[in-house]
Amino acid sequence: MSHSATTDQLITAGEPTLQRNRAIDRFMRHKLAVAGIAMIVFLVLVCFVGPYLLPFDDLFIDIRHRFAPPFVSVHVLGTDPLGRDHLARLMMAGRISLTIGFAAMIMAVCLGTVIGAVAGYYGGVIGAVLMRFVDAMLCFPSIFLILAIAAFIHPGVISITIIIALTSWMEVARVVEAQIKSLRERDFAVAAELMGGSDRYIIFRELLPNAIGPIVVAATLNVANAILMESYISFLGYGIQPPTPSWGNMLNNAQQYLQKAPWLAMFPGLAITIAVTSFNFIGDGLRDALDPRLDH
Amino acid sequence: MNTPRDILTVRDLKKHFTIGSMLFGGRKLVKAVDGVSFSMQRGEVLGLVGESGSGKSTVGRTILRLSPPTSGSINFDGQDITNLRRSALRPIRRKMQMVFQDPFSSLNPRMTVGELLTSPLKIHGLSTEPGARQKRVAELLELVGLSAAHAARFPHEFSGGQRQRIGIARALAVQPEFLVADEPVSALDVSIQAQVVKLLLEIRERLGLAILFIAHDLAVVGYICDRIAVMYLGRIVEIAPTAALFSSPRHPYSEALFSAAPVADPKVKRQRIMLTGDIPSPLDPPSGCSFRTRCRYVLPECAAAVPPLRELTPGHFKACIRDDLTLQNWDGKLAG
Amino acid sequence: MNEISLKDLTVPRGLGLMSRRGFLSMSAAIGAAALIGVDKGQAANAAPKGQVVIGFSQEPVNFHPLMLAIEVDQGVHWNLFSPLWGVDDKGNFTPQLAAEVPTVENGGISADGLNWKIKLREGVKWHDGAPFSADDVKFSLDLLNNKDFKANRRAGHELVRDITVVSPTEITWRMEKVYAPYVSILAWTFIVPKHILEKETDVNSSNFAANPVGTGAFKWSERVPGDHITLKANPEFFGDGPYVETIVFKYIPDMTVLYTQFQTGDIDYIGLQGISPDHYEEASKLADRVVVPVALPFIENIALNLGKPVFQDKAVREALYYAMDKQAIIDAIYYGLPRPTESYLPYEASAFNPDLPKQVYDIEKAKKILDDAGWTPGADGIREKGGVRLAFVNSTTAGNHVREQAQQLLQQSWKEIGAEMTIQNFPPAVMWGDNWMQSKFDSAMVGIGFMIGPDADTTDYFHSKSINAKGGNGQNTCQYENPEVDKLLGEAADTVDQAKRNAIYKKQQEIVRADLPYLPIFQYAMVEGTKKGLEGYKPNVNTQTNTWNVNEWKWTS
Amino acid sequence: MLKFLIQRSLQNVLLLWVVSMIGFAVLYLAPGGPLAQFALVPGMSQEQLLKIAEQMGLNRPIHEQYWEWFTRLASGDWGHSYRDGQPVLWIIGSHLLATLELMGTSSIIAVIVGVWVGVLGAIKRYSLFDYLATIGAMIALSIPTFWFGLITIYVFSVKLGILPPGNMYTIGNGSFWDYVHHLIAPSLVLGLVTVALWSRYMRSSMLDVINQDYIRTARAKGVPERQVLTRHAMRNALLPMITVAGLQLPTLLSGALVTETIFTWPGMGRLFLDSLSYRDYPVVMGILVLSAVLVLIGNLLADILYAVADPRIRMN
Repeated sequence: MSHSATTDQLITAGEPTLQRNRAIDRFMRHKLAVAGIAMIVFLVLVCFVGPYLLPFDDLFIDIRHRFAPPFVSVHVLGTDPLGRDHLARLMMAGRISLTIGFAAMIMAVCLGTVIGAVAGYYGGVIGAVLMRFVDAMLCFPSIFLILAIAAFIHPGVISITIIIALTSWMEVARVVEAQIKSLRERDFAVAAELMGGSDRYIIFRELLPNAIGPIVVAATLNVANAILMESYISFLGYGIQPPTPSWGNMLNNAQQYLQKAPWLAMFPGLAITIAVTSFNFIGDGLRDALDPRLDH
Repeated sequence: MNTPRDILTVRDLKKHFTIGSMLFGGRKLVKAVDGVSFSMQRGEVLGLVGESGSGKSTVGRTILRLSPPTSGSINFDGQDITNLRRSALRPIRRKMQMVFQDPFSSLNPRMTVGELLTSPLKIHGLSTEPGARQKRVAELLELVGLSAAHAARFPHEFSGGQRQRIGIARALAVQPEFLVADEPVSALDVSIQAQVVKLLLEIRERLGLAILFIAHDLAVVGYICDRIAVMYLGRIVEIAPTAALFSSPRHPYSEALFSAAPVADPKVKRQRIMLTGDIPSPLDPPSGCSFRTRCRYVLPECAAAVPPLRELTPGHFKACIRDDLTLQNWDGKLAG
Repeated sequence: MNEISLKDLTVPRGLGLMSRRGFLSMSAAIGAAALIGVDKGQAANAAPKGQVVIGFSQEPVNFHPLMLAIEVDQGVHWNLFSPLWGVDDKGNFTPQLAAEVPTVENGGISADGLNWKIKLREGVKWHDGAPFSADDVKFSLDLLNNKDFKANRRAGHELVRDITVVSPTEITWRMEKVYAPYVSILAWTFIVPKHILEKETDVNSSNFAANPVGTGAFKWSERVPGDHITLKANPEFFGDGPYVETIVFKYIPDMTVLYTQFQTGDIDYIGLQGISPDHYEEASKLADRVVVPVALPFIENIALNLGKPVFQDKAVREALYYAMDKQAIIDAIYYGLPRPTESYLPYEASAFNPDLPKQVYDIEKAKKILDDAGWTPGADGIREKGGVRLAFVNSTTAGNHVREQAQQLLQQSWKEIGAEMTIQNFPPAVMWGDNWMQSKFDSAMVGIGFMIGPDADTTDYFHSKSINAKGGNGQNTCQYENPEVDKLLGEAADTVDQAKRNAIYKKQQEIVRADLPYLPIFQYAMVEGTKKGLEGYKPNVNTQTNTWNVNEWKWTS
Repeated sequence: MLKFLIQRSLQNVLLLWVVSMIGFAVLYLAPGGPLAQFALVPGMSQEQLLKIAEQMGLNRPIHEQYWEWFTRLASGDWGHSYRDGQPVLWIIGSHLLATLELMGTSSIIAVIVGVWVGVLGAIKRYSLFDYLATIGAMIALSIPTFWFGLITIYVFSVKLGILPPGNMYTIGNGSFWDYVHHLIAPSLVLGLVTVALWSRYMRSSMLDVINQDYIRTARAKGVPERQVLTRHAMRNALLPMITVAGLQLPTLLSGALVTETIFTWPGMGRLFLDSLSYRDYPVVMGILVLSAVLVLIGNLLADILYAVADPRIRMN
């Protein structure tokens, strides 16, 4: 039996790089998604490096310089009702909001992935019970559910993150369940089972890596959602507590000074909108990039 | 039947599925496999042929315990594995492997060839010394006609035939004694089919493993198998050594299958036997002999009872009540 | 619990309930009140006309006036129901359902203070037309003493014995023991109709509250939950007025929006928590609006939970007090409206001690006190002593921006002396339920009215028997224990002479000022506003809300 | 069709049951639990609290408590508010109309504008309009509703003074135009997110339809373009939007909560916030469960409408 004949057929080699490049191409062609990434990088840099470059501490109270308007003094974005530098607070708030966004996303994705994978892999009664649970959770308007929990706990960065994660994993679970369900019918999953692989091995090593694309898309949108949710809870007063700033509670505080100091409401709102829009754009771009049908 | 040389004995294997919703329209029973018995010797290649839907793949997968059988028994390598739990099955899995029909879906696209071949080793804790696994991977790749350099590549970088070789290499990685080859070449180009069949034969000779070769292509089966079992609607209707079956089929369904196979040798002139009607729905199989609705030789008695598998000559069994038939064989001649 | 929260939309009921207990008739000595009748001016009133919209930032929801309720509910009760007598803005008791206020002088109260005889007004009718009689009074008092009834308060009422209906217009009872504040308590105990309520099988049934019937100047018209309540003039009202045809209690949960609507003229009177101090200056310049700061008997404090090791050292409490920039809090955050104070009693109280030492803001002094007491700064700058860090949590109602600002200001100055204060605010129910009542807080920012009626008896707050967390019963949530204070409280309770009692309470204020279980900040002042042309509005420090006399309100333009 | 409906209804009943368990779990397992309300009463001692817990049956096993709560719920007894003693269903009912009014108005705006933008975007695919509409929709989906509401109030009420800053109507006026005047700002704010969703879904639905054979056939047969789009394409593209409308309900309800808070709209969302801060458990749980039930009903209605409108399902 001649081996050279078959090795000659490796003409198709290099296809993976091609395929991957095509996804990257598709993503790069999505100008808004690229702009979204640039914006997020910018925001992260500003929020995590910026405070070191400012001469003001976000918590330093200077009651004599309260309500300084923006763009006229050393306080570039003005000061708040206690005379704290608005820009410094905005950046520190960004840290909190972005951190909550990412942390809640990671937790939600992990939870959703595990539940979705278990439901999709085992199917049957377990799968049905888990997915009905997912359906039921989705019936609750998210803010109602989040507030109901948030109102009864100790508000703090960690607890808020957990609450957001606990109420936003369902989409991920649905995506993963559908993926795993179809993947586990594929022969390579059967092969893995035949090799004596444990369920955990099959789910996490064989199947999940093949579902990573849709999970990444869901994760990106989840960050956007988590940032938005944090701002909602904090705005309604059940979220991050002072003096720690978050974009949501800055807006909450700004509400009563709408006439006197409208800039206090302007900047945090803009920051939230920009961050959330960016993540939504990235998610959109990723979705397109991972969908080969859109190649033309 | 159960001699020490037997690696596999299957008795009255049944696999039924239910479909439909629990609440509405009631559940329906599909008898995909309905009483199959056979045994295989070490090193033997047994062909399992039949139209699609006849249950041959289900037989293969049930034997491998990919799903639990409804009833019957499976004895593998002297051990009853019919009702073993998954954990108990794990050590046995090392001895039984499978080659899949579709070389595209049977390899995890996210793993390199090297990872594909080492993961069974890792699972079973084989070749644990450093470097041993790479060596083993190289060995396996060489064995199936690829080079060690291919280990770093991903499955989609290969052609269908090459992928099937990788699939075979993976099956062989744990040094099994029994292989189920589920239509391993039917998805491949004809030119490549021959290469893969040749490879399987070569491996069988070198490693001496038993192969259950599932196919609908009689030519390939005839080429590779020692014995052949013909399945129809979940049952074996005829089982015989290859030569005997090809020269003198005894079941009307075997005759019809032969007549429908494409002819490679232009000298052979076969009368084409058209089977009337579709294969009956397994949801509602005919009473008695399930082939009777499409059989040219049908008698009223055929509807009475399921005909048992009877031994006509040593090693040649069939399930048909009519012994008075003279049927056309592979070469288009009427067999005595 | 006398929590009051300025920009707080959400004082839970049960809090507010007690919250203004206590400051009736600050200036009026019991029994010595001038007795002025408010008999209907015999000149016939013009037909009531016009509408007054009263804006509240809390929603009145309880309309059974004897059940658990908060100030905002009472704001409605005053207009639907009548007590036996009320109390006006000068602290005078004014007969309502009673023909006159009983005193020892007029024979209504026996010389030993134990036997009471009340003469009732004749010809009063309930809103449904049924006549009012002494049976209704007896029914109301009995109901308050019914153990199954969720009464808003029992103090005082539980001492009443042998209620006898002498005639439809006369009722008598005996007091178990002398209890001077009872006249004041009766001044905001509304009488409910027996003929309707006696039919209820469940005394706590809410049927009545859904459609209340009273004897007040206004009749129930409709309630749109979450939005407003409408009352219509009662032409048969026995007293003065009413002069307006409709009053609407409009609920607007956000004080900023409430203020905006006061600006736009949608609201004629803005009361209860009033106008946020942030908006005072602006509001006072509004055309066609009358905006006034109104003194309230609440004291804003930092309450220190003495059950926590860090606060057991008096030096810590003193140092924290020295490091408190009261003036900055009052000027910057409260726009100079409230008055700084050293006492837990309001300036208006007769027992108020004006000679308490004045706190000064002195960071160095504070540091020195801590140094001397052995609190040494640790690696992170926070002081420690004997393994205890000078670190604690401060809590108040979440979402109260003004307080949150004050908290942050305190946080900063206390950090300067090496004390670490962490802010952890809670939704009202959690804050005042679990945290406060069971003494689970470290320190709290809280506004408290300490008095009971015009009486400076503060047993409930300072007696060692009043610690819930230690199995007691009361509101000594700071877990303050001082045998001398216990003794003084007991002494004062046994003293009849008001001057002597006041002397005892002045002494108590000195001790409490020295012990500092509470760090007093200021006495509250609230900004309220009316549309120009609305006359008759009179802030009344002796009632729970300033909608106590809407029957006298009228439009002049 | 009937079979389909029965099947969906039964599934919904099952879901409802799971929903009730989640609702129960969220609130009964919250720290403090339903007892917290009583801890507020001054002078309440620990023993008294324990006694109340016993009276309320809070010391029984959780599943027993759940079952009692659930059977009462199923029989329509949703308990009484801790705050004003009125039946929970009555309280919610009296706030529900305001919420539905707001949601209804904003939905109508969303459907009209969203469908128009979506169809135009699909027809003029990759045009400047399409591009701007896409970006606009993405931004609209990202703006926090409360912030948008605040800006609306600042611009239209504070600065321009042309719209009221809140409330459903002016007390004592209450004319139709007064209602409309008050409705403008909140329904626009609430509509923003739904407009964006509708335009996005409508665009992709329209694109799917346009690319289908029968549309090409119609064009090839010389049917005027306008007629092709309105008669054939739009009608078919609107069909899947029925489901979209059902799926948007939770978003809409969440948005309503925030909008009601900003504009002091006396609806269910604001009632929810009020009840939360008072720890009025029966009302909070009632709203939580009811909102999920509304979503379920919405989805079921969407299913039924879809089945009625889609001949393929109707035939079965």
